[in-house]
Amino acid sequence: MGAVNSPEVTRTRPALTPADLLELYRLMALCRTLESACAELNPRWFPAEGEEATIVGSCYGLRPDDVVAPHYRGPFIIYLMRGADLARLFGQALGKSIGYARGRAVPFTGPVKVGVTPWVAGDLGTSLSVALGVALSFWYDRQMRRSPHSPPLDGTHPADERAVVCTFGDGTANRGDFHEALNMAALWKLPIVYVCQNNRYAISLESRKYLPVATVADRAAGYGIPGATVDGNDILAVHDAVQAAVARARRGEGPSLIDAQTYRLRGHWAEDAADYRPEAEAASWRERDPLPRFERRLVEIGAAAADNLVRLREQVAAEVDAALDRARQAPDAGPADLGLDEVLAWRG
Amino acid sequence: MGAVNSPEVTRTRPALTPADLLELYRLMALCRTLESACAELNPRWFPAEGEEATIVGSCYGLRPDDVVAPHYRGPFIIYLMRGADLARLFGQALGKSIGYARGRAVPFTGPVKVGVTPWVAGDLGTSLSVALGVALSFWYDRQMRRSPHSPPLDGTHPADERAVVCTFGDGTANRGDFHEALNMAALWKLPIVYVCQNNRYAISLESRKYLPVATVADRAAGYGIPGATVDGNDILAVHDAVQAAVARARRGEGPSLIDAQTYRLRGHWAEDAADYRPEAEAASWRERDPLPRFERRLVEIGAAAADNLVRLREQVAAEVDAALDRARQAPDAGPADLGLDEVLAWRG
Amino acid sequence: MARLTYVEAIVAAIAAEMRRDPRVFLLGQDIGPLGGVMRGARGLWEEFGDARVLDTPISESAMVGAAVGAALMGKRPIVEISFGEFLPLAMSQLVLQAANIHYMTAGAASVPMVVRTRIGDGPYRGHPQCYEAWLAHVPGLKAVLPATPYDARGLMTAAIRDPNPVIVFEHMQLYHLLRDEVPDEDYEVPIGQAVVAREGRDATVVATGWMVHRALAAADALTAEGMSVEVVDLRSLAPLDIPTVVASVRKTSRLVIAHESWKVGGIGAEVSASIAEEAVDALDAPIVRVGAPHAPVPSARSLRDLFLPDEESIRKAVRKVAEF
Amino acid sequence: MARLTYVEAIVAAIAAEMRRDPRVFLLGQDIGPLGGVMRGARGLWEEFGDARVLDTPISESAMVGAAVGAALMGKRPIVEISFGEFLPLAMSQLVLQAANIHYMTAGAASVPMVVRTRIGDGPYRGHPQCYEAWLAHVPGLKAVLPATPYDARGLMTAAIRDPNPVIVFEHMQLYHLLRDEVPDEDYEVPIGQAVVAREGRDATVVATGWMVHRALAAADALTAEGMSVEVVDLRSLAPLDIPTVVASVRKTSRLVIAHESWKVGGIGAEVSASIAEEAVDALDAPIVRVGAPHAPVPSARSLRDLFLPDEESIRKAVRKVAEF
Ligand SMILES: Cc1ncc(C[n+]2csc(CCOP(=O)(O)OP(=O)(O)O)c2C)c(N)n1
Ligand SMILES: Cc1ncc(C[n+]2csc(CCOP(=O)(O)OP(=O)(O)O)c2C)c(N)n1
Ligand SMILES: [Mg+2]
Ligand SMILES: [Mg+2]
Repeated sequence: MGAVNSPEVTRTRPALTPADLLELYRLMALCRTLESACAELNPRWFPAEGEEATIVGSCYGLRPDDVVAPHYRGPFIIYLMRGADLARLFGQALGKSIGYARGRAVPFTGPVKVGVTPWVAGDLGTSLSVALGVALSFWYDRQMRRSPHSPPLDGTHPADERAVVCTFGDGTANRGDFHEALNMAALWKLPIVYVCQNNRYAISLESRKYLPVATVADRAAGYGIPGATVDGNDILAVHDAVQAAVARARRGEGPSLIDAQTYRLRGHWAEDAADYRPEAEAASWRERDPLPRFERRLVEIGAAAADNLVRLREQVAAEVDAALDRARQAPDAGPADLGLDEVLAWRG
Repeated sequence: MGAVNSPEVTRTRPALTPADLLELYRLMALCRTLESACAELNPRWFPAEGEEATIVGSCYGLRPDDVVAPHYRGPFIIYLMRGADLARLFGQALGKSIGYARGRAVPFTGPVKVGVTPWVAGDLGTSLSVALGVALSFWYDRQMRRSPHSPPLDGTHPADERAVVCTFGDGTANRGDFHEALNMAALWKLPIVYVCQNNRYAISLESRKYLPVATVADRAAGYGIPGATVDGNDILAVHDAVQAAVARARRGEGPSLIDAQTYRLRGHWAEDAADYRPEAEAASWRERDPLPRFERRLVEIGAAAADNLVRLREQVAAEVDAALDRARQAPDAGPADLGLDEVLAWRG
Repeated sequence: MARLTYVEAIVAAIAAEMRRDPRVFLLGQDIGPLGGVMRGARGLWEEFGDARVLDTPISESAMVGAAVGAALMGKRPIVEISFGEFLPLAMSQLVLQAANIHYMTAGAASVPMVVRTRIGDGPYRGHPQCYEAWLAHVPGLKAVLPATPYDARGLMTAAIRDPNPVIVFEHMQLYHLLRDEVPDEDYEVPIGQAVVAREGRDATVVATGWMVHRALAAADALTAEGMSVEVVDLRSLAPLDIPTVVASVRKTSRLVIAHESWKVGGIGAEVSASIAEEAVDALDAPIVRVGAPHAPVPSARSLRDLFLPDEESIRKAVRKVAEF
Repeated sequence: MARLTYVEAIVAAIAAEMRRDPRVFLLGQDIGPLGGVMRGARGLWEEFGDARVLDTPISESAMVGAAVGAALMGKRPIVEISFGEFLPLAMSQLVLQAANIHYMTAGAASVPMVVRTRIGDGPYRGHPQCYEAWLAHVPGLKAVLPATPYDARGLMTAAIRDPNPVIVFEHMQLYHLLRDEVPDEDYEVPIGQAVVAREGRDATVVATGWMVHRALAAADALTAEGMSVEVVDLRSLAPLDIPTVVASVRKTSRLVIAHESWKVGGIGAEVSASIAEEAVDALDAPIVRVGAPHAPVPSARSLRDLFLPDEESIRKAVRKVAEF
């Protein structure tokens, strides 16, 4: 099946097939549904509704051996895209024994075995440096293979092309680690794409209170790397921009910085009414809701019929319900999960 | 006495008189002489030879109520320009009782009472945030005067126009505090000028190993503030750029970032032979030595006769010798200086 | 007198000092129109406006550094680090800058600033790890951890008026939990003075923050077992009020120390070591410390409850020293 | 066997592990062509090249964060923070990231990394403040502080092979001071094991780093006064080897603890408190701690010498416990 023939879609690389487009839609719908489920399960959940295009678009199309260092808001869909089990994620949000962290870590952590970095504490910004280290590790593998004692680098060896996508918030872009990490990534031309999931708020603060520039991408020039600003509610635009940057990273040409401009449709946490912001602003962004928008687009370009999409949404709802059931029935994390003797790793 | 009539000099604002030019020369000569004296006194001194134009040019022409947060390399001339006593500074470098810190702080600290921030530990980068706080304090005074309970702001009240000059190294520009501080300064339009004393090295590392851009000023755009790159060995260019930025700060228009490109003529510390860098590079920079260069300029434009300058240098040498004598004769810091009960301030 | 919660008492202290002293201002995240994390700055922005209640970016190091700079210029900044878990991000500014300046300038400069931060378990369970024992190790800093609304107001007032950097640890579990009579007029609780929260004869429990309440509950319960337990609330972590602890131990001859943070290397170690040095002769039993086990603080409520020291842990420890 | 200095022994350990294990690489400032601060990486760049010996910008937080990320991917990074005084800049990466990951991922991930850093007084007097006691408070980290070239090599080797984040504190005073017989072949000194550096009957001095040498000198001097002093070198700060201290105290009944960093809240507090809890019955005297007074560490040599604990401070403390 070839790429869908629309100017916007053909810009994407690698080309997206109609199946990809449907899958993107399904993932966005799943993200929406699971985020509101989590917000109901846990009143302190940090819901990502409205940011699905940025989140899904950034991480779609990666290789299984790539690594994602996700922002704390909305990482569950990323864990799922990388191979996690939904019931175990809900279990995590609920502090159940089946959660990947067995109740130990913050609710929004996931399984590290599927190529994501773990969320263990909430110190925003440090993840940008940890992600840097993952990219450094990929770079290192490449250098090692280049060394006289290793087989010559043929450019096709998969280890030569692993890449990292690190997403982070617009508020987080002001932590010192942003600067230190981007600088080192630039210096060493590390294979990493930094994507700002720019939802215009940090808790109650509007971004003009902490960002003196219109786009975080303006900071790329300070490191001599490409910067791009994209409509973060247009999943194809996001996917296109990130994939171009990933391709660049795979080619060994270094990091990129992308500002994906989106909006947090709900409050900072589930129970936050977000009454600190003008209703008109929220309303205008609800009109740009990435889900119905992509839906319209899919129908327009003939990639899907409307009832197709209804069916997909129903599937997603059923999947979420089933997983929720499993998670709810699972026992709370208990004495066996506490693991006071599992703080230090043992030498294997 | 009017400004000297040279296109380069008339560009400076406020205009420099011939007396200013001679004073600039004297200060550069004094900086050179005292730096090599310190390097002889203390083998771990970090000598600033070669960087005099940047250091003196950045801090000349400030008001007594402005504050300078100096880089750790070469701050003594700044302390002197702000009103310090040279013998006490040498005493500081030698760990003598007459040192401003009475032997407690690092050798390169100075008197805080003359409008400089203190060097107490060597954690590079934190000084950029401390300087930010000084500028915030100036901004705050201005806001308070604007409040309904205070006399109306008339734009002439001196407190409205105080400014901060913060100098720092090119290596230091990669610490997280650089990012956090510049961002906040930009957001709040604080009256501060950040000057990178860019000597192309951080200890043994050449700047291309830690700076992926040609000039630190490229980072200004990421905060929406003006950035400028100047020839850091041309004292008039430095002075001009910094004064323009200071004027802007006084007008309440916010911070600026200036990269003054210069060169560390000696090693990182006095005993460092700096054999990690190509001799040709050092030689080419010795040709651009800011002192003889300014000397030639002064003679060229008729601001001084050559023997005038010789006399000035002799005066400087005598001043340094006298201060050295006093410092050497002073007792080492002793039990009375230890001050174990002076760690906490007492409520006055 | 008004009946205030712990957080209301803290906010009242800040508001009163801001009215009294125009040099006092606040830096922090979401302290403006939102009214602060967990209502920790409620009403301050409305009363004092943008210039004195500054919402900051997420830049903990520069926030604390900025407070140092402003304090150097004679201001009295209060910088809020939303949670104690983020203090490590600003540690260099705190321990190499704020703490050193007065001594290192031979007294020429001082740094009158307050760092307020939330610690401990709390209703939302977020950001439970804290490193308050670190601060007690560093000369040049003061640190307090009130356990009651009364002390919260009095210690915050004292902290703002202090010419040194003072860290005020605010316990999240106590934030909205209890109400206390708090005087309307200003008062200070002196920094560096512990208080005997409950008198007793048979054993002393020295506690901090939330554990003071658990110690008091344990003491009440132990009366049923015929034990008379004295509870000392440390209130200040730096400087520590060792004389008050010594006096209590000289009376009871038995010492338990209870805090919520990790036992190993916690503030209890310093208290215990001070007694082992100054009053070992008064002891009739080992000194028993109660604190968190040596593991990261788990997130799930069910694990958190298993993990944290509770009333029963304190009762057990008291029984152990009593029966020795 | 070769006679190596302390720093040569450390570099030898790193070089041997880099030869053995291609996953090991170094991040740090000036570790490349310069050969490291105080020759701390001499010869490594020449042997292993740019890819394995990476000169970094002045970015301590990201350096440590990068090591965490690389370790997550199975590498064995050694990140060098030039001086322990700068650890506070990377503290969040250390205590909230590196330390927590293994536990918080329920064992799915681990972080085998080494942070090496220079501490203590030294020939150049620079950057004397260190916060090693902080690290012992934090679960999930290990920390060592060798006192001899032999231990330096063995502990560094053990640190590199350890699957956890290990902080290796390297004492600047010892760097070039003494030479020791150090085996040519690999060996490990197990992390978490103290050693009796000198046997004695009348009192135990537990010491770390440079103070081990001062304690040994003090012990020698005290023989003239008829005292037989045992010296225990802690070697590891986390985990602490309390059983070895208990055994020694059960033999001598008298305990002095000496370290260079501040006495208040230092590692000595934890050692003392552990003994006050586990072996108070064995004590015939108070536990006396010797450490720096509670003030920032002064810079001038003349003040530094007045400030730091010395052989005489240790002798005095031993006399005090002996005469009690
Ligand atoms: C270092 C740090 N400071 C403060 C916080 C408290 N905090 C939690 S979420 C948040 C806002 C983050 O904003 P942004 O990065 O834009 O992410 P968003 O919530 O908008 O997705 C803040 C300040 C934190 N978790 N970490
Ligand atoms: C945070 C921190 N990291 C490392 C050091 C060690 N150090 C001292 S001077 C120096 C180089 C600084 O380079 P730069 O900022 O360019 O200043 P220069 O020495 O060139 O004047 C370094 C890395 C330090 N003092 N502080
Ligand atoms: Mg945001
Ligand atoms: Mg430099």
